[in-house]
Amino acid sequence: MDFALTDEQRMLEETLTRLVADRVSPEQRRTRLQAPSPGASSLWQTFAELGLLHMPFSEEAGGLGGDGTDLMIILQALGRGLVPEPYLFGLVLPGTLLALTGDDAQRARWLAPLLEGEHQLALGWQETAARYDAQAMTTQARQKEGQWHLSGRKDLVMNLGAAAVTLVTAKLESGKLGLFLVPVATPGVRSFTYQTMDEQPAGDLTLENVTLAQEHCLSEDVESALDETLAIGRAALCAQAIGAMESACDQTLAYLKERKQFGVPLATFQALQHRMVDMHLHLEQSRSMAILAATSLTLANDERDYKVAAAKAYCGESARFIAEQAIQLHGAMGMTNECHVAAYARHLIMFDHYLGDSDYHLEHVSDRLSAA
Amino acid sequence: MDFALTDEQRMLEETLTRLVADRVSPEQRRTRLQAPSPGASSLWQTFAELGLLHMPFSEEAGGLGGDGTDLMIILQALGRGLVPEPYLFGLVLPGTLLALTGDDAQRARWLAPLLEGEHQLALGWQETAARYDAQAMTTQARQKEGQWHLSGRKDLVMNLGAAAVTLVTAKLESGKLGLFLVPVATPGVRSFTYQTMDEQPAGDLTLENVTLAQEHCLSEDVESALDETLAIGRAALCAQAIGAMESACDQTLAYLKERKQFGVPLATFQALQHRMVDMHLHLEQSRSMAILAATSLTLANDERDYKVAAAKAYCGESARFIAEQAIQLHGAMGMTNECHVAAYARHLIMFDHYLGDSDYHLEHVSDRLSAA
Amino acid sequence: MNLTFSPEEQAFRAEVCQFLADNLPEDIRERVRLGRHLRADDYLRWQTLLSEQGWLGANWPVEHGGPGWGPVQRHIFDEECAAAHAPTVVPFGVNMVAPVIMKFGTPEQQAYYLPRILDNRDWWCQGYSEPGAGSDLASLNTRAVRDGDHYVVNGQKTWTTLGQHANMLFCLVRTDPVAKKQAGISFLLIDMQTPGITVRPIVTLDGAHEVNEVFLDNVRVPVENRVGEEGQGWTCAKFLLTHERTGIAGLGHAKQALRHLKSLAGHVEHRGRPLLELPSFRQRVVKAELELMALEVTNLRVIAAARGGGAPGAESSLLKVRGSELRQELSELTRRALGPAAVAFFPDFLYRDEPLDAAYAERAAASAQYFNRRKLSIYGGANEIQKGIVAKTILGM
Amino acid sequence: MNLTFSPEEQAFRAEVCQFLADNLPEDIRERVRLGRHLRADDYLRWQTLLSEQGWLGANWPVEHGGPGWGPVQRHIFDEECAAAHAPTVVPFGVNMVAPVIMKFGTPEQQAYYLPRILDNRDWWCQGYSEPGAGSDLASLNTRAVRDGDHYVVNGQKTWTTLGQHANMLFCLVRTDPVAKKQAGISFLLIDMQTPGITVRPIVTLDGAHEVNEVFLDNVRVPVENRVGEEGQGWTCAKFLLTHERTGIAGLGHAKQALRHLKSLAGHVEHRGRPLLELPSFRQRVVKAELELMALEVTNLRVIAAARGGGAPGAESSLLKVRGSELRQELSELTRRALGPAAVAFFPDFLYRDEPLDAAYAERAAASAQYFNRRKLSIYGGANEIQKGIVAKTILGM
Repeated sequence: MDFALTDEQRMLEETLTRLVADRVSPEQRRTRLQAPSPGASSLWQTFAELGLLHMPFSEEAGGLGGDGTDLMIILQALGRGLVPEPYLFGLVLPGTLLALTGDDAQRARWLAPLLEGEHQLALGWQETAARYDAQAMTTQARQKEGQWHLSGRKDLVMNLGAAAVTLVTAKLESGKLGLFLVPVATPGVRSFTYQTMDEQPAGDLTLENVTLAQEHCLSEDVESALDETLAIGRAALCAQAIGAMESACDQTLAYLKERKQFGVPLATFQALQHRMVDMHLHLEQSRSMAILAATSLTLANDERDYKVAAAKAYCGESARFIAEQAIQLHGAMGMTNECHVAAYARHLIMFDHYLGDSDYHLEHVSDRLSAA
Repeated sequence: MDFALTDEQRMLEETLTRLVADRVSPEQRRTRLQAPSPGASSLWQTFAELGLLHMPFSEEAGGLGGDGTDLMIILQALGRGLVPEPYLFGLVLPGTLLALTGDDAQRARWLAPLLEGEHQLALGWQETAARYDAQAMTTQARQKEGQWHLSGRKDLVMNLGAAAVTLVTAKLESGKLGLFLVPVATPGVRSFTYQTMDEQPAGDLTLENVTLAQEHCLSEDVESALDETLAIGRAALCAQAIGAMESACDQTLAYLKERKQFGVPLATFQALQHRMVDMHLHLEQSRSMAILAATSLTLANDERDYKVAAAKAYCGESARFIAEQAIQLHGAMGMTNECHVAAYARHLIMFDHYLGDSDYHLEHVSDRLSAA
Repeated sequence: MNLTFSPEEQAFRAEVCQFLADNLPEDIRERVRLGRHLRADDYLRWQTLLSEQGWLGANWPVEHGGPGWGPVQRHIFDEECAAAHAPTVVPFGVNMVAPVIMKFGTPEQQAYYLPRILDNRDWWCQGYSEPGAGSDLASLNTRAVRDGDHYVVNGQKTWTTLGQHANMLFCLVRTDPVAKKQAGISFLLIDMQTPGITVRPIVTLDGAHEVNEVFLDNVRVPVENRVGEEGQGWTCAKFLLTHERTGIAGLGHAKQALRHLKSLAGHVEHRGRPLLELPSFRQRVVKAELELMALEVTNLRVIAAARGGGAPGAESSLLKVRGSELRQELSELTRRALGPAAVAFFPDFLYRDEPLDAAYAERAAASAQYFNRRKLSIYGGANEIQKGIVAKTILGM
Repeated sequence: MNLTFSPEEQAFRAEVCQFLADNLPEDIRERVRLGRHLRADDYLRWQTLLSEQGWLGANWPVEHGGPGWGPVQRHIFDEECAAAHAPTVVPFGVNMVAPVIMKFGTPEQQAYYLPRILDNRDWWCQGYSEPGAGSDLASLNTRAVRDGDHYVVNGQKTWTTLGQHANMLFCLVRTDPVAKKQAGISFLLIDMQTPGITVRPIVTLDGAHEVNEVFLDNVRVPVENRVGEEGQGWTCAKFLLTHERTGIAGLGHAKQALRHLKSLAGHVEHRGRPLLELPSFRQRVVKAELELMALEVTNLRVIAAARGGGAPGAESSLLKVRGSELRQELSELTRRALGPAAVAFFPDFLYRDEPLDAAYAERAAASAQYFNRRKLSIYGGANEIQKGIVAKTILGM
């Protein structure tokens, strides 16, 4: 049993914390969101220079072989600053799945430039009608004369607009789930992009008899690799949410100490003190669950998925509690966009909708509840 | 729409409130519980003299024809004083079922003396294995040569020890539920009596091939009458719980105002103020539900049962909240038997176990949730 | 006791339904249904129809042009309007400043302003809150200095809802800087065209522009625009805040939201079955159903007391707290019901006039509304303040 | 990071399990399992077995006869004891007064008292709380007046757990009536046989006699029975209250309670199916499971910090609050799982030696334990006090 960080991990945390403080102040973040530049940002280039883009991938795949703890450290720091870079959705998720399924040529073509910061990717694993179920896809892929033909749609594809290529799941005739590389400009592909409620780029992808060459197929049975990828993504999301919860708590506490009502600081009102303590308790318990998720990624699949589901469900509910209380305790100020905590609240609420909400994950836990 | 009491109802309320204040002080209550006298108490005699024992029965059955509101007024007053008389379990429930199912002779023999205060009854409708389901009975009744033969057991029969006769449900060969009058001294009947956690008399009844004459059968299909009886009982229990919640809130508020910590009354602590307000909100919302239940007894069965189930579920949860907070806000004092609020807490917690708990009733509502 | 509506009340409900079916413009109904912001003209069209029907001043006495309804009828009216997706009447004129003018205004003020409210000539907004004085109104800083037959007003108001459309502002100002906190306050009616008034939008966390800051820089207001005596503003303010709060639970809106939620969760699918059958989700819907049942009876109890002439006092705090919690919970469940689709955000459709495909339009508002509903436990006296009121006035703590 | 136990720690766990299997008397295990009160002799038998094994002073250093365990081992030991239905060691001697004597006592006091604690010759109880001074220890009123080489003690202590069995009392007394609140307090060790001591039972709302009032009427206590200097009692008291609180979450008990609950709800039937499949019930069990998972990791985090030498500070308040809430919820669910059977109450079986049929015995304790567990959020500093500590010391409010 060991909760300590290694020296390298402590350095990673310090580096990132300083970077976020320097480069992603609330004003810098706002500016970046209001005028999104095409292509990778200078911050993304810095990520590449620092090796952060290599960190979450195995050495065999050309990465640095970071583990769940490394990933947790990175995402937590990004969450603290609500950094508007698609580290999780544009790098970790599609990259991991690509590393797990791609052959040498596919990796060389798509993964290597990803790690160098030369392009970004996206992962289309969701369809609105399937809610959070990654298996119940209606998009179909059929093989004919050495080519693949895809029809259907993928919804809520995060980072779609910035992706050089999107990894898309589709049902095969075998009944299994296949995985395909769909470049933006392929005929028959239409994309409709928008922002999410928490200011992230996303979009829906329509595929009308899209023809792809053989080498665009990554896998004809991606279930297990997708499960692993989503488990990593969920653990990473929890860590990111912990960072955001920390900031929301910090900002709320600072507000209560500074703001006066009836002549005294709000922080002196006992009911508000206890509420603030409840937020803190939610944060600390959620942090424990995020640690549990991060350290479970190397366990057997069933145990990994059980603990990750438990963590995602738990953090989803805590995130909501903290977001709602952060708004409430900021009073009317918390309702305004000018107040930085509003952005955190939006992310903490939307967090629950990414990669399965707490109902979805509670059902997973409930179905597997052990007798002892 | 009318929430006003009639003049008669206001008088009833005043009379009862005065009676409870005069005759059931905490000390009087304790004395009575520590030395239970055999036979009816003098308070029960007073109930008889005031016509309270006639109130909940139709005029056709020899009663005064009181409605749900009358019943609510009575039970609320009894709940406020935690009056240790089996008004609900020894009178209303078995009496109502007897009035609904009995013929003239059966009524004359068992109902009339009940209304005069000459004896009390009990209703055995539960079996532990069936939880709160009144239909899933394993006790069997078979007719042979003009006599009935009963075998099985009834659990948690309230007021068993004081009842001249117990109404017992049993499955017939037809698959329907029958209802029988089982006098105490019948051969084959054994009873094991005890007190409940909230100081009410109860017991379990074992029936080993109990032979009963034809006139001991009240009904060969009691389902509908039993449903009606239980609906009345549940509405009445809610009203009683409202009375107990009122007292628990009053006592807690008085304690907070009187007791000092760190040199000031507890009532000045904002966190405790807000908790006390939450208790008050639970009480008022539950009062609304108890009113809803009381005024629903004359509606069509489905609507009646839906609203009564909703009220019982709602009040069950509020009762628990109020009981737990009453103990907590009394601090260590609330943990002691000497503190009167402890008895209210015990009743408010056990209330949920009588006539179906909130899970059971929530399931009823959930199964019938309307689309609109 | 008896919880059913009388035949007269049921007939009234039928009449309201018929009116709504016949008169509510379809485009407005659709905007409300989809949760899109209404344009100023949408409000005006609807309020003109209500005005022509004689129903705009729902809580006005007959002598001022009201329909003479009691609280039960107003309750029914509110409920049916919400069910029909009718816009909420902008309350600042008809429900807020009007009662103050009726109670404290001069005959001249009454004769001038009340008809203009009733036929929608004036659009009122409120100047109560100030930065730094949230739920603590008595500490307000906007000053009005007497200069001949004018007051010269300087200061800043905030959270002024729909102020961008208004031509009139009612405003609490400090006329006596040395008097004790609540004593030196007066109640002014201010023409928004007066030089020195600037309205600046506040964008809320749902991306909407619904509220504003109002800056007053040497704004000259005729003394005759003061309601009540100088220094009597606090009396007017308190009257306004406690007047007619039986609708505060937002019951009609809650009922409509629950209906919508059940319908939505009844056809959204989870693993091939309606989401409403997923136990963890259904359980919360059932709890909301029960809470609504309880709140409705509580609301009727308060209304019945009001019908008997009693003014609802601190009980309205109870309705406010539980009503806002319930509506927030319903907005949360509605957002959750949409699953991943809830994360997409289309502000140009919701707040401006851009079109959107129907499949997106139907679900566009849920998340924004979830965030918008956070205000319910903050404005009009935060729930913490409401609990303080109950503790003090009902429980004597 | 790594959340698995090391091979050494796993071997230690196996050793503890083996010891429990070999040594815990079956009749005691059965009393604990059924939730019956233990007799004084039951405690003594078990603690003697632990003492012989060298495990009674689990948190004592080796030089005083402890096993030299770290916090992880103590955590494993507690968890396995709870799982095996072993009695909880009466903490007042071994875990409370002993550390105070080790830290502040004279060599003579250490030489005399510590061995007597470790071989169960003395049964200690505590005199901390007084009527009127619940969570506010500094306002205590019991006075000790110096008379030669004795103190003469007068006053009243309350909530003295198992005081009916004790022969020794450690006691906070006021030795200087004029000093500021916390300054005039001293820490005395009192022989319960001394004339003037009366123990009166307090019956709690579960019908149990677990706590007592202790009256002190001119009780003469030798000055050498004072621990630390005169006036240093508050330092001793604070040390005692903050010492060794990593077990405060009651995790072993919570785990055992959840196991029991799942087993119970897995075979109690509701409409022909296990109750555990009733969605509303299952949902709460799942939530408890999650809360326990989180609490266990939090507890391990605090233990890991303690292993590094850091004393758990206000974090233990967090464990106390969430741990007590969880255990209370589990006691609530266990009671509910029994359905109607939960209302029957058999105090003579639970608290005295009367027999009861097995079918009744298995479920006899659930409701009483539900009420008993209410104390978890009250004693040792009520949860409201704990939250105040977190607000002050962690959040700086």
